[in-house]
Amino acid sequence: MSKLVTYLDAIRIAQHEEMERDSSVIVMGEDIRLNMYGSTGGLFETFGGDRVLDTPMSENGFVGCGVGAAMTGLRPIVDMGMASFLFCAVDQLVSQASKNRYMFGGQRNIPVTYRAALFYNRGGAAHHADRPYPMFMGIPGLKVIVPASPADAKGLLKTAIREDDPVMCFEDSACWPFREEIPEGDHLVPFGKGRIRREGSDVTIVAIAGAVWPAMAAADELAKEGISAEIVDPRTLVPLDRDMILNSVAKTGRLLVADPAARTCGAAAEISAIVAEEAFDALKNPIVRITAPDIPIPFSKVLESPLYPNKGRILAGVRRIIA
Amino acid sequence: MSKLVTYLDAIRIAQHEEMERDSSVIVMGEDIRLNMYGSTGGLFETFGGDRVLDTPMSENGFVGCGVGAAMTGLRPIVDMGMASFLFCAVDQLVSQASKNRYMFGGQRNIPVTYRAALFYNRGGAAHHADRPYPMFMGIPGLKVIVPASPADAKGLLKTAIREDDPVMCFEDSACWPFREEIPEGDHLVPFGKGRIRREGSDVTIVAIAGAVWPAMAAADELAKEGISAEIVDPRTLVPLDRDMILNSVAKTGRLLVADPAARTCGAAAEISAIVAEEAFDALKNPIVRITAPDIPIPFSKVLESPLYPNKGRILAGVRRIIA
Amino acid sequence: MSGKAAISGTHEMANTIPGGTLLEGYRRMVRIRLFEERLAVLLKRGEMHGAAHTSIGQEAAVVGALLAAAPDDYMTGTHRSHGHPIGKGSDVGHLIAELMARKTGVCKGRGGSMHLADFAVGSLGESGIVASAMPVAVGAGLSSKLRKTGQVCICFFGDGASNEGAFHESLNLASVWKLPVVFFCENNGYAITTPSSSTLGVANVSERAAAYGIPGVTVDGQDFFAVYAATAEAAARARNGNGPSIVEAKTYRFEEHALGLVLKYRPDEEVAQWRKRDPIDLMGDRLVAQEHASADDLATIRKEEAERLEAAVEAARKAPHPEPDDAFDEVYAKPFPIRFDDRMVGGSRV
Amino acid sequence: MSGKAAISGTHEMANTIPGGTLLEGYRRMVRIRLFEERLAVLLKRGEMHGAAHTSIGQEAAVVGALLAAAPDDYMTGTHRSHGHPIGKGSDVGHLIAELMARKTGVCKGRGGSMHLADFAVGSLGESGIVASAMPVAVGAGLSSKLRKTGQVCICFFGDGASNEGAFHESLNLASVWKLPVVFFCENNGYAITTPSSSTLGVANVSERAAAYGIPGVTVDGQDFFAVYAATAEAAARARNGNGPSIVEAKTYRFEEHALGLVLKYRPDEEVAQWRKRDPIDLMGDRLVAQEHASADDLATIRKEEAERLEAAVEAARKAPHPEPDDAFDEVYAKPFPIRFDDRMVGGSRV
Ligand SMILES: Cc1ncc(C[n+]2csc(CCOP(=O)(O)OP(=O)(O)O)c2C)c(N)n1
Ligand SMILES: Cc1ncc(C[n+]2csc(CCOP(=O)(O)OP(=O)(O)O)c2C)c(N)n1
Ligand SMILES: [Mg+2]
Ligand SMILES: [Mg+2]
Repeated sequence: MSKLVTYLDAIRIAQHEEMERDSSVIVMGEDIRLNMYGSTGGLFETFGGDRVLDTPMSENGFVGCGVGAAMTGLRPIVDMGMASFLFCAVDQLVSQASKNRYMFGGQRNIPVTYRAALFYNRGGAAHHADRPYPMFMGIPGLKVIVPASPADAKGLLKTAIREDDPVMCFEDSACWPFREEIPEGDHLVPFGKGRIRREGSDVTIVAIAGAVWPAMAAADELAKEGISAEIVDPRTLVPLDRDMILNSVAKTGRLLVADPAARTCGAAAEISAIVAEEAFDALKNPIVRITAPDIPIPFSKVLESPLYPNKGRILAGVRRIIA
Repeated sequence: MSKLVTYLDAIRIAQHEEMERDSSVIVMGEDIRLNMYGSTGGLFETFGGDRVLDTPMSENGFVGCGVGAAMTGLRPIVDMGMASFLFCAVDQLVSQASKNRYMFGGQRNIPVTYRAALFYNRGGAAHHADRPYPMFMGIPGLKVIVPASPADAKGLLKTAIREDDPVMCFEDSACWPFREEIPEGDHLVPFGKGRIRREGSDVTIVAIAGAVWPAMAAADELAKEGISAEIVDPRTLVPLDRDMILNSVAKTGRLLVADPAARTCGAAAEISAIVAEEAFDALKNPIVRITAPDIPIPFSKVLESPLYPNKGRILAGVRRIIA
Repeated sequence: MSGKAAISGTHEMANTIPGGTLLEGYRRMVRIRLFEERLAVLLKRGEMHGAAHTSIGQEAAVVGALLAAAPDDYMTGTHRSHGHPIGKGSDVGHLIAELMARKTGVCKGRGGSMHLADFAVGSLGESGIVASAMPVAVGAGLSSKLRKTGQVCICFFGDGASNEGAFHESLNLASVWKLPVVFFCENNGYAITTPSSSTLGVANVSERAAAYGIPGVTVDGQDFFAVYAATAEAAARARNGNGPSIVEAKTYRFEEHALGLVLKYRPDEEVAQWRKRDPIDLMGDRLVAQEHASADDLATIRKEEAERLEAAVEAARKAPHPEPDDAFDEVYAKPFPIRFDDRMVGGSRV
Repeated sequence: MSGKAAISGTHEMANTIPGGTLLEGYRRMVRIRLFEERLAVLLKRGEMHGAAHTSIGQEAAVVGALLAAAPDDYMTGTHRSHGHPIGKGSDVGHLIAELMARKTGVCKGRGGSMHLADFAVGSLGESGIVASAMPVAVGAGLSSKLRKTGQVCICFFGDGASNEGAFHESLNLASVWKLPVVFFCENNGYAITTPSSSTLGVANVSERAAAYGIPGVTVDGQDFFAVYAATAEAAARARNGNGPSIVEAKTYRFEEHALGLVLKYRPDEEVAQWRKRDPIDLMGDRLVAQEHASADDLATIRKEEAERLEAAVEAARKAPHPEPDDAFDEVYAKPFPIRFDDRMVGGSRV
C-alpha cells in the first residue's frame, strides 16, 4: 500500500507512526504543538502534552535535555526548527551528544534525533539560510542524514528514531512541496546506503539533499545531447555509502558533486577527497564541485538565487569535464 | 635583530607589541591576568585592568562582546583558552562575528581576534583535545590561521590583530615548546601566503599546524632513500594560498596532506578537493590524507598517541603514492 | 527603580518631558505604524519578500525607550525591529529600500527585514537569531566605557529571548563590569505561539535582574510616558557609571508573529482588550489633553508621515536592484577572491 | 528553604539523620580524601596522566548531597568530580583503574579524570566542559518525570559554572517543567584564579533562584549535616512534583585548581582559615561528640579505606592497558567502519 504525500507530511507521518509504536518516543521543540513549522500537525492532539513538549527558547538547554533523556530511557525527537538555530546548541551537540557514549566506555546508548530545516533560497537572509551539515559531519559520534524525497524522508527519519545513536536529520525546504507515493507503515531506509536515482555511464553526479532535483533535470538535458549521467543520492552523509560512489566513478570515470552547502570543507570536499584517494585510477577528468560559494546568504533574491546548485550550473560543470 | 623565543612566548610578545602600538587593542578571557595558559604574562601588569579583562565563564557572551566592541572602536583580542571551549560560543562566532559586516552592507569592520589552543596529544580526553578549525573554515566571513613556528606565530598574530576582519588563531600546543630566532618588532606575516618549509620535487606534503614537524622529519627520512619531498605550510587556512599548493603539485605530481584534525570535511579534504579540481592533470597518483580518524579523543595515551599524523604514518602514506 | 519588580508607569519625571520630544515621539510612533502597515501591502503585492515581524501595538515601548536615549547612544535590535531604527531616527527611505531589496537599501539589499542596521544613528544592527545581538550590545557598552564616550547602549529583547543563555551571559557580564547598557524587554506575552507564562518561571522578566544584582522595573508598555521615564532613569544610571538595568515594557503585538502567518493561540478577547489600548491613540489623547498639540496638529503629523512614506516607497521602486555579482562584495574588509564554479570572484572588489 | 538566600546550616532535620548514614558519610568522605591524596602521588610518579581537579576540602558538600539522595537517584558531575561517583557509591577499583588509563577502568580508559561515569550507581557522567552536563541532568529529570520513576537528579555545578548560558537554560527548563532536579552548587569562591566576587553580580549563587521562581538556599558546605538536610529537603520537594531548587554549599578547595598547578591568587591567610574547618575533622568530632562512634571506630574506618584504596591501586597496576585499536570501539551503538590511513577500522567491532 502506498499513497501520495508531500515531503513535509512524510516527516509528520514518520513521527506519528514511531510515537504510536514506541511510547518512549517524545517530541520537543519550539512552537510544535501548534505546528508552526508544518511537520508536527496532530501530534499534540494525539499524544498529549507529556509527549509533545513546547520548549522555552533555550536551544542549547533542550538539545542537552534530549541527551539526558536519551541516556535514561526515552527516545526523544528534538525539533530545532531551522538549522540556523543549531549554532546556539553546538556545545551540547558536540560535547554531550556526540561524545558521551564513547567517553563513558559505551555504558549507555544515546538514541536521540535532531530535526532541522534547511531554509535557504527563500529570502530569509543570513540568519535563516544556513546549510550547516558539513560542520556536523566533522563531529565524530553524530550521524547525519539528508533526505531528498518524501519516501526517503519517511524511511530515514523512522530509522533515525529507532537508531541508538544521535542522528541529525537535515530537511531541505527545497523539497517540502514535492509529492510522491510512499510506502505505508514500516518503511525503513537503512543508513549508509545511497540511492542511484538515475543510471548512467559517462559521468557520476553525487547530489546532496535538494541538489538531487536540479541534478536530475540536468541529466535529462544531457541525455538529449547523448551524455549519460548517473545520479547518486547518498541520503546519509554519516555513514556515507562510499562503495556506491566509488563504484559509480569506477564505471563513469568522472565526478561532479552538487551540494547546496558552502564550498570550503563541505560534503562535496569530503566526497571529492575520498574519490581522489580511492578511485584515482578510474578518474579521467578533474572532479568538479558545484556548491554555494563561501559567503553569508544575502537577502535580495537577485543576489541569493544564483548561489545554489541549479540545472544551469550543473550542466556547465559537466561540460567542463566532458569537453 | 632577532632572538630565540618559544612559540608561546612569541604569542605573548605579539600581543604585548600590538597593545603598546595601538591603545584600542584590549585582551579578554578567563584567567588571563594570572597567565593561566602561559601566553598573557605581564600584560595585566603593563596595560592595567581596563585593557586586560578577566571574564566570567561566559564564552558565548564574551565572544559576542568582542564583536560589539570591535564594531564600536576597539580592537579586542579574545583569549578562549582551549579550542574545545569554542563550541560554547559558536552562535556568536557564526551569527555575529562572521556575518555582521556582510549583512549590514559593509557599514562596519569587525577587527577582532580569537585565540584558541589546540590541546591534543596530552591526555586531556575528549573535552579538551579538539582541533575544530575545519568547522570555522566552513563559516564564510571568518579568517582562520594556524601558525606552526614561533616566528610565524608572532607574525601572523600581529597581522591578525591589525586585520579589520574577525580572525581565529589556532595555536598548536604541539608547537608550544619550540624555540627559534624571531625578528623583533614589526614582523608581520601576510595572510594567504604559505611557506615552503622544504623544497622538493617528488611529492608535495601540505602539513597543517603541528603536523609540519613530523612532516619535516619524514622528509629527512625520505631524502635518505632518494625521495625529495616538498613541505608546504599553508599558515593561513582562510584565505588559503591555493597558488602555492597548486604550483607545488604541478611540479611534484603527488600530494599528501597531513592534518591533526579529524578526517571528514577537514582541511585536508578541502585541499585535496582543490587539487583534484584544479591540478588534476599534473597528478600522477592518488591524493593521500593523513589525519586523525573520526573518533572522539580517548584519555589513554596508548589509545590517543597513534591518532595524529606522525613521522611513521606520513612515511607510510608517501610510500603508498611513490611505490 | 528598584530590584523589586512592580508595574509603575506613573512617574514624576514623565511630566517633565519636553513638548518637542513628545511630538517627535508621536511622529515616530506614527511613522513606524504606517511603515509596517505598508509592508503588509507590499508583501501581498509581491513587491517585498521574506519574513516581516511587525511592532504594531508596541510602538510606545520602542519609541519611548529610544527617545529617552541620546542621539549618539547605541542600540541593538531583534527580529522584530523595523521600529527600532525608525525610533532611533533612521531615514525611512533607505529602510524601505532595504526591505524592497534595493541596492540603495541601508544594507545594500543584503540584510532585509531582520538585519537592518544604521550606524549613522547608532543602530548596531538586528539579529534574526533571537537574543544573539545581546552580547554585541554588551561589547558596545564595554567599548564606550573604555573609550570614555559616555554612550549608553539600549539592548532590545523579547520575553522569549530572556530564556536564552545569551541573555544570561550578557546580563551578568554587563553587571560585573558595570557597563552602560539598558536591557529593554518588550514583553508582548508570547514567543511566536508560546505564552511566556509557560516558559518563564517568573511573572515579570524584570525579576531576573535579581540574579545579577541590578535594578529591574516593569512598566506599562502602552504608555509612552512611563516607558520614557523608566528608560531615561536607567540610561542616566548607566551613563553615571552605575551599570546596567532591566526595563520591561508589558506590551502586545496587535498582529500575527509575522506578516502572513495565521496560527490560533491567543483568545480573541485578549487581542480585543489590548487593541483598545492602542499606544498611538493613548499618546495622542494625552498630548491633546495636556495641550501639547491640537487634534489638527496630530492629523498634520500623520499626513506628513504618510507622504514621507509614499515618497520613500516610490523612490525605492525606482531604485536599482543589486547586480548578482554584488553578492561577493564586502564579506571581508580585506577581501580575497572566492571560488564560484570556475570563476574567482569578489577578491579585487572592496 | 525559601526563595531568600541565607546561610542556614543548623536545621531541625539534621538531628534525625540515622547513625548508619552518618558513619557511611564519614567513610565516603575519607574515601574521597584518600583517593585524591593518592592521585597526587600517582601523578608525580608518572603512573597517571592528565589534569586532575581535587575536591579535598569539599567532601562534606559532595557526600552530604549524595547521601541525601536515594541509591537509584541520578547525578551529574563536573570537571572536579572524583568525589561525586565515590559519594554516589561507585567502586574505587574501577575509578582508579580509569584514572590509570586501564582497560578495566569504569570507562575502559577512554574517559579519565574529567569523564567518569558509572551508570550502575546513577552517575550519568561528568563534563570537562564546564556547565555542559547541566542540560543533561535536566533531561534525566524529564525522563524520570515522564517515566514516573520517582528518581531525582542531583546536578552538581560550581560558582564559575553559574555564569554559563547552559546554567540559565537548564534552571529555567527544569523550573517551567517542574522537573525533579536539585541544582547543587559547590561554591568554593573561585573559578581557577578568578574570585566569584568579581564574576557574579550577587553574593550567593542561590540568589539566582529568584530568576526562575524556585527556592534557593545557601548552607555551610563544611558541615555534612547542613548539606544533607538542605539537599534532603530539596530532593523530597522534587520527588513530590514541586520542581527544582538550588542548594548552594559555601566551601573551599584546600588544594590548587588542579594537581601540579601553582598560581598565586588566594591570600595565605584565607587558605589557612578554611583549612581549619576541615569537613572530615568537623564530622568526626561531631560523630564522637554525639556518640555515634568512638575515635577508634573512626580510625578503623580510615584504616579500612586506606587498605581498600591500596588494593585498588595494586589491582589497577596489574590490569592491562587498552590495545591501540580499541580506540575505534563504541563510537556508535550501531557502528560502521572508520577510515584510518589505508585501513578501515572499528566497523565490525561493537
Ligand atoms: C535562536 C532562535 N531560536 C528560534 C527562533 C525562531 N523564532 C523567531 S522569533 C521567535 C520568538 C521570539 O519571542 P520574543 O523574544 O518574545 O520576541 P517577539 O517575537 O515576541 O517579539 C522564535 C522562536 C529564532 N529566530 N532564533
Ligand atoms: C566551557 C569551559 N570554559 C572554560 C574551561 C576551563 N576551566 C576549567 S575549570 C574552570 C573553573 C570552573 O570554576 P567553577 O565552576 O567554580 O568550579 P571549580 O573549579 O571551582 O570547582 C575553568 C575556567 C572549561 N573547562 N570549560
Ligand atoms: Mg514576545
Ligand atoms: Mg569554583
